[in-house]
Amino acid sequence: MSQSYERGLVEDFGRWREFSAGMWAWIFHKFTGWVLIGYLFTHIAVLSTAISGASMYNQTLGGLEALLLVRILEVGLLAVAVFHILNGIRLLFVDLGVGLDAQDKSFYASLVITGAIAIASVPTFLTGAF
Amino acid sequence: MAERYSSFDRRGWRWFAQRVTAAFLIVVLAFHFMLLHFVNHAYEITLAGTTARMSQVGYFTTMVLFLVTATFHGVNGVYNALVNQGLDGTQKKAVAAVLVAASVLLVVQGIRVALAMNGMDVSF
Amino acid sequence: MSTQIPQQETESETEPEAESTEGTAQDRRLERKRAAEAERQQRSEAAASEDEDRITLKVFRYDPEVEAKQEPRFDDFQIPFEQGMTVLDALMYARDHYDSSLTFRHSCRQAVCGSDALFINGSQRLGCQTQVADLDTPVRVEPLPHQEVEKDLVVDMEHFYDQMHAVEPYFQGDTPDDEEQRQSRENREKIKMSTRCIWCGACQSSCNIAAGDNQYLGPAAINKAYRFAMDEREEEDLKKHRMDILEQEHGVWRCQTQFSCTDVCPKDIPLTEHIQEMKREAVKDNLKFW
Amino acid sequence: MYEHDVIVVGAGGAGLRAAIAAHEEGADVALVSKLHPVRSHTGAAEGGINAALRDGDSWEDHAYDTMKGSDYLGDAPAIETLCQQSPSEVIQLEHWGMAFSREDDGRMSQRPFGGLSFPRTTYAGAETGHHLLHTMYEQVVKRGIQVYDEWYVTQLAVTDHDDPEERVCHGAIAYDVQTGEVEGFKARNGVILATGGPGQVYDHTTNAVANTGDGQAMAYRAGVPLEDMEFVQFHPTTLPSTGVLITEGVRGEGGILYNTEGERFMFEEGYANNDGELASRDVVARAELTEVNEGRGFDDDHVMLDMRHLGEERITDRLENIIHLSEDFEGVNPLDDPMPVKPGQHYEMGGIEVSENGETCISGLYAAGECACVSVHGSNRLGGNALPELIIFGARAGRHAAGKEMEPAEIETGPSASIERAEYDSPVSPGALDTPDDVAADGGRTSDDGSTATDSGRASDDARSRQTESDGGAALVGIDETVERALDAERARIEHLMEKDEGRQHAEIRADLQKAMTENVNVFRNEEGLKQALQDIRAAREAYDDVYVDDPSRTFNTDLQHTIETRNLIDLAEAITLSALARTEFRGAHWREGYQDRNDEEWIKHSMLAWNGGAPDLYYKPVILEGEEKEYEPKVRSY
Ligand SMILES: Cc1cc2nc3c(=O)[nH]c(=O)nc-3n(C[C@H](O)[C@H](O)[C@H](O)COP(=O)(O)OP(=O)(O)OC[C@H]3O[C@@H](n4cnc5c(N)ncnc54)[C@H](O)[C@@H]3O)c2cc1C
Ligand code: HEM
Ligand code: SF4
Ligand code: F3S
Ligand code: FES
Repeated sequence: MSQSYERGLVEDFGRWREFSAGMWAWIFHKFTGWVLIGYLFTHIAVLSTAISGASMYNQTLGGLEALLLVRILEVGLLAVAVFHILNGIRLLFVDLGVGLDAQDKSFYASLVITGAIAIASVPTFLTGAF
Repeated sequence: MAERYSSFDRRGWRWFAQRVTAAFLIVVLAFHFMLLHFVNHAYEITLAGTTARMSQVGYFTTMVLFLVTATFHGVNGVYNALVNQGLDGTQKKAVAAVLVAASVLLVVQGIRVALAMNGMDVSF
Repeated sequence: MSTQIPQQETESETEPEAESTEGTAQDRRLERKRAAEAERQQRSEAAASEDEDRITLKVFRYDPEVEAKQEPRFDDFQIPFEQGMTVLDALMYARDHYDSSLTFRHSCRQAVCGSDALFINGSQRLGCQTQVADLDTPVRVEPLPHQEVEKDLVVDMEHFYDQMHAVEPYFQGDTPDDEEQRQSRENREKIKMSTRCIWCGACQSSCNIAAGDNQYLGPAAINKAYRFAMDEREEEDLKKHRMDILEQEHGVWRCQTQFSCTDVCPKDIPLTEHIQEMKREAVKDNLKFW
Repeated sequence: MYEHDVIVVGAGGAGLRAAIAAHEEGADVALVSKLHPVRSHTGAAEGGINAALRDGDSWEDHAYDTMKGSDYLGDAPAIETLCQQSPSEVIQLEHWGMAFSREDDGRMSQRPFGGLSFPRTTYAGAETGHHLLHTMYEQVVKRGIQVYDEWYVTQLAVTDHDDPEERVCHGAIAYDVQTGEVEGFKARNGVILATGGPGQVYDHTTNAVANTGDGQAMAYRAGVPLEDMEFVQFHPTTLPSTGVLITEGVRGEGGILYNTEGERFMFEEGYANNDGELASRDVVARAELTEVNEGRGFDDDHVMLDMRHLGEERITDRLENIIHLSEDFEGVNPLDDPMPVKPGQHYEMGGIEVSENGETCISGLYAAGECACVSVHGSNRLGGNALPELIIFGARAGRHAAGKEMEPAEIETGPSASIERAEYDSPVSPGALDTPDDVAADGGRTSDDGSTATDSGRASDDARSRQTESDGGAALVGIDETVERALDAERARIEHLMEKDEGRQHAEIRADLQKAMTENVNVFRNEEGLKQALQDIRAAREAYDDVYVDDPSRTFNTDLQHTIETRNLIDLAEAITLSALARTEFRGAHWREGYQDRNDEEWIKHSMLAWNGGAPDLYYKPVILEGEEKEYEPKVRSY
């Protein structure tokens, strides 16, 4: 496998249509993980305004929260976090060797629950945004 | 095959730590989200409120632990992902160094912020 | 053969005269063979119109040595469908009736030799174990991804063999002289699935981690190690030794539980489960020090 | 040129065991195989390995069963060696970690099998061969034995004395499938052929596509006689589209066979009023074919095997594997529908004549496994007796080749053991096509039929003895020179096949040959059919004279490889048919119209076919019924 031979369409991600549950779970988990760590860095950066005093902090947070985009991103972040948590739980079970036969079902369940939670949270997140 | 030099050379600990931190994070992350978006709405947050929460020792330590574990968990996850893609040799060492540096910065800055939120003057 | 790049066909029709005067014997042979190829294509198409019950096979073609095949491409073959026909049967039909240079490994035709793991309609399967009737048509057949293609559907298996050999895949326990060792039924049951591996390489090819990280032992090799580590006939210290191999950086830890390996294994070996079990064994081992 | 003490050609059960044994004797061994070892067809064996391991059983009983099963055509020294050594060899496998099925007390399980007086078939699930093959390959890896995988051996390097018994084998010539290179392999001590069976002579077989009998054909043309080739075992229940084996266990559990009329023909048509579907393999195979021939077959091709009435639970419990096989290879779910089945070629009892030490009549040339005929199986092999043959005679050949002191063999080899020339009345002259005088110079035809290096011992015929004359008939040729010469001949032959631009393609020829064999040299044989087959084989041989390789590539040229194999198939098809034509009796697997009895007066003798420089010579040699302690008296074979 020293080098994968350049076969155009044969390359990995050109094949996404044929990926199975476990593969999608892996990709989503990776993606959400990266988003979360990215967010963690940003988050701390934003919160750092606290060091420069209360008005700065309140202004920054308030200002950000006033933006519709930020609100929407927050819903996204919640979805990402929820999926990462749910799939993380799924993975922990896999690590324990529990329920491996249902690994695809538990992935679909994670997706559905994530979707449901994200939608349910929209009102909360958007209050006061308009 | 690589010889085993000492028990510290065992590669499993990071894998294991990733799971342990994950288990911890499930709880804390969920708690964090609930508290700051559903109980207290994010748009209502002010430093005063934050300081009030942060002055509780339990909450404060939880948040610092949250920071440390999340950093480890996230950065270790990223590092793993890169090794999985075949990162090796000096490149791997360089990436590891950068990631460790970034984590240290993040944790240090995070703690400064936390202290500031606790009303301490950290602007040195 | 209808997807052949048109250029090649024109080439074969116009150039033979010019080249054959000065070209080497091999070149001349190639020319004529190209012409013959066009003829066969006609034959294949003529045959296609005769019968309704036909399926189209799209086969990856590549040969570093033959000019017309240096640029990878897909060829179409029209195969008369028969009840019970497998993808391997269809390939053999194409080879024996249309193009004898179509190259693929095969032998047992019954899913025990592991020669013909191929990438069929986007997933790794044994050609001989896959019923054409179960597939969407046209059936697309490609060599295993993530391995060097040698020619057509043949890939280099060396790396896979190296990984298998790396886990010391052989029994090395001390044995009593002329008496059989005892093994409990439970223990034999425990290793049973892991002993079914036919070294087809499908799992390794499906795993994205193995694709990215060459040194990763891969699911088949870890499964092989599992087979011995879990066999009670080998002593404890040997198990330790086996764990040492698995615990390296590029051993079990690389597995990200993608499950693709388990999905494609033609012998239904629960690979992910075995890998996870080895991870837990390794952690258990290490925790003892604390 | 590569050089080793012992070169083992073929890495199935027999080859691997031989390599390990030779290595243990301290020899520098190489395995040369056209398939990677784990791809060998030994992996397909399902049933098990016979070994008298338990109290109440004895090697003598095993030997008695085997002799009876062979219909008194097995040689006692071979059978007794097999039965005596099988227990220790099986334990050896266990020590190497083979995953045998286990009893409650942790010992290896054994089960009953057809023709055995004791349940002594030691097994590992329904995948005994798979485990055996992999276990031995693992031991080869452990020992670091050099494996040249995907190297196709095309020819033996044998000196060219007139008398085959004076020839010496110094190595072999092989073709690297990956690169197209042709190379010499020099063997300081010996070459062991372990190339498996010739199932591909038939179009419907349980054997792998790679089972083309190369070793038999190479040895045959090098001057080693082929023994008892007419005895081909047909298995009654194989899937029509692929030949995949459906184990006897289905009928054992109560599966029934029926025809288009819905009749349970084994009873209703009176083939076996007592045992019905459980009559012996040959009886059931003949019954099925009679049904088809008389118009009561499905698609004029097969009958149905139905096990639905056994119930899903019982089927999944005991015959799970069959559900997979039938679904994967025939597209039929046996829980919902009956399975189509027909007889298929399964095993070749005959092969390269060898002694119990694996030696052929050519010194330095050994054979073991299905390609060899020590004669353990005689005219009919008992299930579970092939796997022990692989390991026991594989190991013996390996040790002998590595130079271990062993007792001299009791079984005589070579044409000097002949007791009688055979009479047969072939409609065409068999053997090599006559080589026209004018093509010798350019190396064309001569190398085309691969004769230069090894066929030169041929007698009489002018054209044929040409090469021999140039060396003074029986010159003392150096080792290197012998290999070099064979190498040159092979290079020329391959070059010729590659250079040739038009002619016939091997696939057609092979298909015609297989059809001819299935039609006329199948379960039922009659004089007319056999003669027709000889004509068809001749036609194939003539067509082959014009064969060419279409694929111009040097890389992985399977077209070339299969073309070379096809020639071997032609020689072997002819050997089977000639021996079958001559044997006018019904013994074991060999059924002849008009000769419906076993004729012990005349026919307790081995059919031997010698290539004889291209003019095959059929003769007979005695069967040894005299065992260590007792003489095996021919009895009626009834179960
Ligand atoms: C479906 C099936 C079920 C069976 N079940 C049983 C059973 O239950 N019990 C039993 O005792 N027997 C059984 N048999 C019979 C037994 O399995 C075979 O006779 C035996 O495996 C043959 O082994 P071998 O080592 O001689 O040859 P193989 O395993 O066929 O190996 C041949 C080797 O030679 C190599 N080779 C061939 N030609 C060349 C060449 N030209 N150059 C280089 N290498 C070459 C091949 O690559 C291969 O490695 C069964 C057979 C079949 C087909
Ligand atoms: C602040 C919170 C979190 C951050 C920043 C974070 C970040 C990450 C990152 C970056 C990865 C690597 C993904 C990859 O590229 O493969 C990862 C992996 C993972 N995360 Fe999280 N995560 C967080 C919370 C959680 C939680 C709450 C769980 C709960 C179960 C969890 C479980 C996992 C698991 C199991 C992995 C897999 C790692 C592996 O297979 O090696 N994570 N995480
Ligand atoms: S584990 Fe399964 S997929 Fe992988 S090589 Fe073995 S049989 Fe093939
Ligand atoms: S696909 Fe790869 S990541 Fe693990 S579960 Fe299988 S080895
Ligand atoms: S041909 Fe042997 S596994 Fe498919």
